[in-house]
Amino acid sequence: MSAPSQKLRKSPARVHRFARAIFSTSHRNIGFGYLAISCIAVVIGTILSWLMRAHLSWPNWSLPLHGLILPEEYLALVTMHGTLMLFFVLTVAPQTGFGNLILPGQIGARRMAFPRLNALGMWITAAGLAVLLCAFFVPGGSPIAGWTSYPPLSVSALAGPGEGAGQDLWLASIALFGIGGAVGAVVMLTTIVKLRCTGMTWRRVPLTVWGWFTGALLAVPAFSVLLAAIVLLFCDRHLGSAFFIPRADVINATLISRHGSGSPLLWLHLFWFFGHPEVYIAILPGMGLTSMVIANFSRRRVFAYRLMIATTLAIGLLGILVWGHHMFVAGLNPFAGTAFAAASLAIAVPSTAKVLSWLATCWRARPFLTTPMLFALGFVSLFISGGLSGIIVAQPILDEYLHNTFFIVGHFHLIMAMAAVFGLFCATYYWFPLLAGGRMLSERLGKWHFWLTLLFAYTTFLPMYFSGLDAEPRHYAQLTGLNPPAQALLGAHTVLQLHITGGAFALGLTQFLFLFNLVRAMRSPEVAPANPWSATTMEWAPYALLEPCPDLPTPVVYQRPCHYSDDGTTFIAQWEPPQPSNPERE
Amino acid sequence: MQAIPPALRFWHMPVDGSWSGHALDSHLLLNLWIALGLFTLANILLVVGVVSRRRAHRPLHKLTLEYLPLTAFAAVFLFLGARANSLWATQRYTGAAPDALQVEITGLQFAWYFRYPGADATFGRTRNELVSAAEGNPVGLDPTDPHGTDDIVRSQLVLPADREVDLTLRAVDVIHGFAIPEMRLKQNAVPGLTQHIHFTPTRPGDYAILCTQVCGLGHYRMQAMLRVLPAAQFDQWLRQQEQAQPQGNQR
Amino acid sequence: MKLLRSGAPVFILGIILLCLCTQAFGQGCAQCLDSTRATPPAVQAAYRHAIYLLVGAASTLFLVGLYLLRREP
Amino acid sequence: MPTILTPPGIYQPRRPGRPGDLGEGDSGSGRRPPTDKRTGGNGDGDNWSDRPQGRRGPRERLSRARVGLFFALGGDLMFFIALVSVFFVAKTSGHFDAYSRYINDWLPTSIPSILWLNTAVLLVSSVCAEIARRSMFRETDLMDEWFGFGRPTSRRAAIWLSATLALGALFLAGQWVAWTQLAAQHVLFNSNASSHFFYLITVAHAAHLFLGIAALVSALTFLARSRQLATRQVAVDATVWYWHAMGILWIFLFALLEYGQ
Repeated sequence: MSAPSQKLRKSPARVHRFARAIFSTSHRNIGFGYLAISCIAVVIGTILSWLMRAHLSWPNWSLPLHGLILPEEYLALVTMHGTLMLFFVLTVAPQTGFGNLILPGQIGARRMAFPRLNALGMWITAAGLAVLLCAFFVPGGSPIAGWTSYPPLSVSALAGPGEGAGQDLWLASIALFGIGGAVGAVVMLTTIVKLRCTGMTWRRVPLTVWGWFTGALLAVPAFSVLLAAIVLLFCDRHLGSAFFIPRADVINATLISRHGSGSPLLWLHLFWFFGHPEVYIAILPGMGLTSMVIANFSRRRVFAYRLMIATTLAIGLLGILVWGHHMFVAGLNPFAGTAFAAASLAIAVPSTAKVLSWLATCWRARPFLTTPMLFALGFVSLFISGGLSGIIVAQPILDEYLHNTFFIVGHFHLIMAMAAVFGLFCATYYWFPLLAGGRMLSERLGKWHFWLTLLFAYTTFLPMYFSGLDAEPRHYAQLTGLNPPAQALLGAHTVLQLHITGGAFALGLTQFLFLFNLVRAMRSPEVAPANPWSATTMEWAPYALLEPCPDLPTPVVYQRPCHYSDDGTTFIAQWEPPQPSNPERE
Repeated sequence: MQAIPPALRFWHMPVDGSWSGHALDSHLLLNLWIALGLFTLANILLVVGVVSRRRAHRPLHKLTLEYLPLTAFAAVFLFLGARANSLWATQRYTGAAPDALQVEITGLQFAWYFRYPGADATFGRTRNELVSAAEGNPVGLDPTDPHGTDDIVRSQLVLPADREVDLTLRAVDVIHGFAIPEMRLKQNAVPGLTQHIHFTPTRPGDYAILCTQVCGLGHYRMQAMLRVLPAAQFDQWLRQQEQAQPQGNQR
Repeated sequence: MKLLRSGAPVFILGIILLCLCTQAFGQGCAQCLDSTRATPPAVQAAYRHAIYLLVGAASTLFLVGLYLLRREP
Repeated sequence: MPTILTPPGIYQPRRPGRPGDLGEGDSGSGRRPPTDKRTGGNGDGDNWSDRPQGRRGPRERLSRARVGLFFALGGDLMFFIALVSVFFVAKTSGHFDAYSRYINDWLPTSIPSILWLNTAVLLVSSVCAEIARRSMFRETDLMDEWFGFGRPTSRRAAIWLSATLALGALFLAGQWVAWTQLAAQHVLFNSNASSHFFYLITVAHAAHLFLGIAALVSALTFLARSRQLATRQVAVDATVWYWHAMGILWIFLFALLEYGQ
């Protein structure tokens, strides 16, 4: 992914180009660096998920060069898949990756604030990924405690293989990730607050920027609390404290007696205080981009624009208050469960407002069904199908039945993983001309890519709802060798699981189409016209993303975004001064 | 398998064998139907709005298209939330009835153990320091406590039908998830905490007890069996167990 | 603030729910009321204060960041 | 907003990527963006008050650094708030013993009295830092510098910053003494539930002060080497605000340890 960056550099000196790209503090290179991190993570994470699916469907299948996949290895696969995907793909790519690449152009800034700090954040994140990948190779293998690492399982090496060095590396990696993420968020907040160009009042700020802003506002406190929790867990592991383990805990026939009597629930609180804002950090940029792209190709202003800003902020603010809905059956006080359920259901209201606005924006607009538009619409569809199940699991009594079943897996894979990934694809197809020096991705390949991805996304994750309604738990290495009643209950799931496995493989293989499309576009010489989507936002201004030099005009914003004529034929970009014919309606 | 109501079968849900399960099922089914309806409606609107050939020129009306539907949806969510919370309150806000059958459940890697108070209807003292499955004392009974001598520790949960049960959940090592899907029951057993949950099985039969919180490499095979017997058979079973109990639990 | 007014219902709802959280009686080993009683009120209060502390600080940071953005031209 | 004067006589364009360039100019391209250096420092013959400031210039750099510092400190605050909330819970929580009595085995750690002294030292260092910060913005000295009479601002600020640095180092030494005193009483990290928190909080804060001392050193180097007044002003200002924040934070943490246990 960082190939385009070097192709693009207009630097006079071609020598040491690579070294300069590595150590440069340009937001473009940093953004491409973040994208490279998440590309590595997504490839490995997908392969891990394939192994999981294969083992779940054919427990006796032996991996070449490795042999049978043992139950603990299955849990290690689950843990690493979740950690890679959630931390290093869904958080890094939309927020800091595309944030660095597009955000400055969109607010008419020429760069991010604090370029060195920005680069530092990227390299810390990269180090976090490297440390995490090392966990595969240490004795005992990678951790098995899941991406949430609940203690006491994650506290003692006695609790299972991978809970020794592997868990330590996991902690170190996530600590690095948290520091890097917080640094990136601080840079992004400062950029949005201070570097907006003249005339970029906050009602002219595109919704994408609102998404990034809210995500960064969530990232700063969330990652800090995560860091504190990791420090405490490290003390429990190595310094003999007892923040998260109770008095007289017997793990593996060994008594662990410490001073003080902690509680695992403390970790749950601290972790989910980070963990829930985390999922909004992953999805908010996608929401903003979807709004802008749908409006752009419907040639209409985003329906209820100010309400969309308000809902973005409301989702962010409420996102801080709802972490308890991950703990309904974890030993939470039932009254607290009620309160957290109320707050969680409240988030459904701004989310519904967003869906209504998306539907209304493209309603009978005869939109141009380009690939980015298709992916934006796919985002809406997946967001709906995932969000409706979110309303169900937000009710404690129903969560009691559905908690930790495949229903939850389907829920967050649809609303977070798939929706966010569709947002990423939308961003790639939409902004590719800006990223790759005016080249365009092939529309025909893109449409094939979209329809196949949508089909297989639903093929893979929709059946998980039914499998979960039939009470199949997560984290089960295999559905064979259970005791008779469990076998009677879960044995019938093998067919459904086979179906899901097939979908997962097809979903992964479809992405080669996307890869081919990228390579083909990078090799093609033809260059698209400036502003090929006739967009109205600042990043498409003819001088927006060029390397700054003194003879370029300083960007000035005169318009709200999405300024189209009623029939959608003409438009006024944000950087065009208002004509007397159509005075600006603020 | 017993006869499953068609609605449950449509949604692939297992049979419900508990007294409180019916209310939960009906609420869950209501939710699912609403979700399915909205999902279909929204996707139809999406497709129709996108493929319709004529472009609507009249300005969209914000009140009718945004605020009214939003209020309606908020009302729906409020209704569902209130309904769910009333169920939640009946199950969780109050403890079990005083005459409920007392059973203590202990989870450890990777098995469940079920303890009945025995003839004196009192649980003996337990101490984690004494836990040792190898020495046949998996729940850590304290031999010095006379109450403990007649406690019955089994690896299978046997319950009478139509009588409320007060389960006391403990975990010895790590967090385990105690779940009986067919009883619509789930609660994590957290080391260091003692938690209560109560329910009333109604339908005799054998049911699966699963662990639903990842607890180590044996997580997937950490199951036990719940056998619900008619009241008379259960009393008989309990009597047998008490007679089979060697006097003095120190083995 | 126009923006606040347009998003008023959402924000008001959020505030109401914030107040609703005062229901969050402690934490402890509370599953049913009987075991809530087994938890000393001090522990419940401690958990409650911890929750308030985290929520309050984070929301304040969020709102101040928003104010900073609003303050700039 | 404090006075900032950037006399064109002193301002010289810098090579990109030069240390002390707080993000102004280097966009990784090796060329400087079109920055408007007219900051109302007169001399460049424009009446700046009736033209928009835009997003450029030293004044913006200062407030940008402050905004960034604010968000960073906000995250830091959340880190400590998480620790403190765990402290509150751990203080009260206990366990049921064999006779189902509730045992709360929290023994307050006796705080070494030297911490009072350290607190005083930290407060004095904060005062010194504030004097240094103000001296960077005193108008008469800025005028002197603008007229080319040496660099009085930097000289005075350097003295006070060095004093801050010394006192900060003294504080850290005092903390070290406190730890050794506790260790002499066999109060180590894992000897009690409360000692966990004493060491955790003091060490975490000490780590932040190490960062602050590094910042002070870099600010001093800026004072010595940076030719641009605004760079020096921004460096000193940000460092001092960070130092103040750590001082206030310490007062809260110390009060918590002294009276909160």
